[in-house]
Amino acid sequence: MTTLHIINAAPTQTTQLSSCLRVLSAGDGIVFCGEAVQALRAGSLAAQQLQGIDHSCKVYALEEDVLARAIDAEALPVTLLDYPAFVALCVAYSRVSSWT
Amino acid sequence: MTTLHIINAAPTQTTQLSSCLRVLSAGDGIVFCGEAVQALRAGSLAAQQLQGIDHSCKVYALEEDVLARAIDAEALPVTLLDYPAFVALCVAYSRVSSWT
Amino acid sequence: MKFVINVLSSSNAPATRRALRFAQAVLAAGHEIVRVFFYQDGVLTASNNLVVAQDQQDIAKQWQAFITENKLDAVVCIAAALRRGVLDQAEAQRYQREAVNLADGYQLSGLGQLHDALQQADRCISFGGE
Amino acid sequence: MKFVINVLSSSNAPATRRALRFAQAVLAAGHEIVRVFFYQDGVLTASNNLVVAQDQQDIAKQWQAFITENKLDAVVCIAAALRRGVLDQAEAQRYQREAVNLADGYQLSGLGQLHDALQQADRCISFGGE
Amino acid sequence: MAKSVLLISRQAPWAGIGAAEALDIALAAGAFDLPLSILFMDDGVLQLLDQQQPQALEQKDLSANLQALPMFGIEQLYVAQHCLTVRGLADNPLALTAERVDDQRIQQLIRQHDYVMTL
Amino acid sequence: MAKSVLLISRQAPWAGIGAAEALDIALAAGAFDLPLSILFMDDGVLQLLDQQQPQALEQKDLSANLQALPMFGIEQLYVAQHCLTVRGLADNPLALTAERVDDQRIQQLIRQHDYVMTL
Repeated sequence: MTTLHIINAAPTQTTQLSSCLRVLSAGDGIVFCGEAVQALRAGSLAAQQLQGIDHSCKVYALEEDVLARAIDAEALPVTLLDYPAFVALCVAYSRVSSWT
Repeated sequence: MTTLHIINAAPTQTTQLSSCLRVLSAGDGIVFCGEAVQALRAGSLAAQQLQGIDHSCKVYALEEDVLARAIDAEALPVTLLDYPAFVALCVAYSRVSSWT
Repeated sequence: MKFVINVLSSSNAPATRRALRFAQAVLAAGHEIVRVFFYQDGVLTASNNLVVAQDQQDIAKQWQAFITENKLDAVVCIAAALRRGVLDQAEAQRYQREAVNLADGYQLSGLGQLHDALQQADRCISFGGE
Repeated sequence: MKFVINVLSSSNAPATRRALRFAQAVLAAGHEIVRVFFYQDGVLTASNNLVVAQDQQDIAKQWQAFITENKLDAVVCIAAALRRGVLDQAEAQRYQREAVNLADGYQLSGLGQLHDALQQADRCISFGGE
Repeated sequence: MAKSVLLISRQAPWAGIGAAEALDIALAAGAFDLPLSILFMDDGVLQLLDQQQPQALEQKDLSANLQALPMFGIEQLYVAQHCLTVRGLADNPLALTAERVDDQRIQQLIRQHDYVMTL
Repeated sequence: MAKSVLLISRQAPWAGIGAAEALDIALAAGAFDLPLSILFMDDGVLQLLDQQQPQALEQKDLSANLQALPMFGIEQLYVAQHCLTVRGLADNPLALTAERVDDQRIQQLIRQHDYVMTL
């Protein structure tokens, strides 16, 4: 009964990411898309928040958003998604929570 | 040649307030309106940011926004404004910077 | 699997393009879309008056084409649409406005349609913000 | 003193009501409003299709009345309006849309009108966000 | 059995119509007798503050809609205690009876519902 | 003498049309030969990053508009170094020639212009 969390706000609007991280259960996943992918930029303040994440939780990012913003996602253990993979993930988890 | 800064975003969207505070010159003023007045709530994390403000800078708040949100503004040295006073302030300072 | 797609942003927000690409991938994978529900600023996506510069993607037009081609059930929340100025023939008449600007393929209806869709579906994905 | 008022949010945002109450106080204090400029989502305030619930303030209607009664120069940025679906007669015709939804009292024009107003004025106050 | 929704309301009450539109989703669920719980989180916790005066902003009072929730059968109301605390409201009385919940309880709530909708 | 504008651009480049609409204000000033400076601040500093690929999002490349600024006579371009630093971009090359400025210089810039417009 795991949940896939989707976040899309810039990490500078901090409550979306930090609230999501607080209520993450073991086995949940997070998809970063839109401006939220800025949190994956190595050396950013936001990237530090992500270090403490439970190891049972997987982190994903929408590839197009990472490419558009010239982010080197290799610095973090992040799986890049295209839309078919994004849809498959939504099926794989029991529910989806969009932190719009 | 002082500037009147207007901020209206919730302090949880932190960059508006913190950026404004970084670039405040001596003698400038800040008007809190809309959700930004939440920063005036005693005991909030945002209210602590305001403690360090230069003493030559005056802090104002739109009275209607303070009333609507049940904030006890007495905890801080804040001058409450109605709209005529708000207009007069815009005249008194040399320019107005709205951090929309 | 059965999906509900919830669009909460205007056509100018990247989230609304993301919602469309996601919805296209849902159908391409053989899943079903029970309903697309437009709420909050999402109702602006259903305006027929949007004019997009030639060198830019017309996401509202693409949404409309996607809905029409796949005969999707596309419901625009009527209360949210009224306050944002998106009216069909009946509402324009009721409130005495001349401009009917709800695009073809969309229906104005209530929030009950969202809940009804949720009861039929397995997953609901919302796209809002930027 | 001469003011320019810049409205950047839709009529549903508190900022747009704040802009109106501020503008009213500007005139009440004997100052002049050179121009009210509607940009970004502010152009949605100039839609004639907005329908507000009876128990709520109709800020768009109040803006229109304020502009008309005081014969203010109210300019809506044409590029911002096109992408948000607010069209006057000429633009609706140019882009073959049936719905003319720019309210009376507003004119569509370019960003040059903002700069022109700034050159004439002493203060510019923007109201955007929430 | 009807599928259940956890509605997470994150918008401040007087920052536009977002909070009211989130509540409308709850009221609609109640009208159709569908199971829906509300969790007030982030700036959404401000909706529950006592002594607010929206008439100062010429706004419709959201608290009427909030008070209507139980009449519509929406009785599972939760508020994130952490979000109250960081806003200096840890011990403030609430205008509405809502269970104060910690992060672990929120994790449980999410798992107990079929859908999560955040507005 | 014409009145001058300091345009503070705070929006990220691919987070909607905000950044493009801010730039349009600058381009219009240039077209009318009016003095305007731009300060990129907060998420706005991301507009200046090199190697971005907006075509991945099927978006129009904002950098064309940025490159057009000098041609329109808009040559006073500044970027807040602090905002680059907190985003992990302190030493990154910029796609456009802009002067990196600290808080004190920003205070000066604000005082040197007749108007400040923030978008």
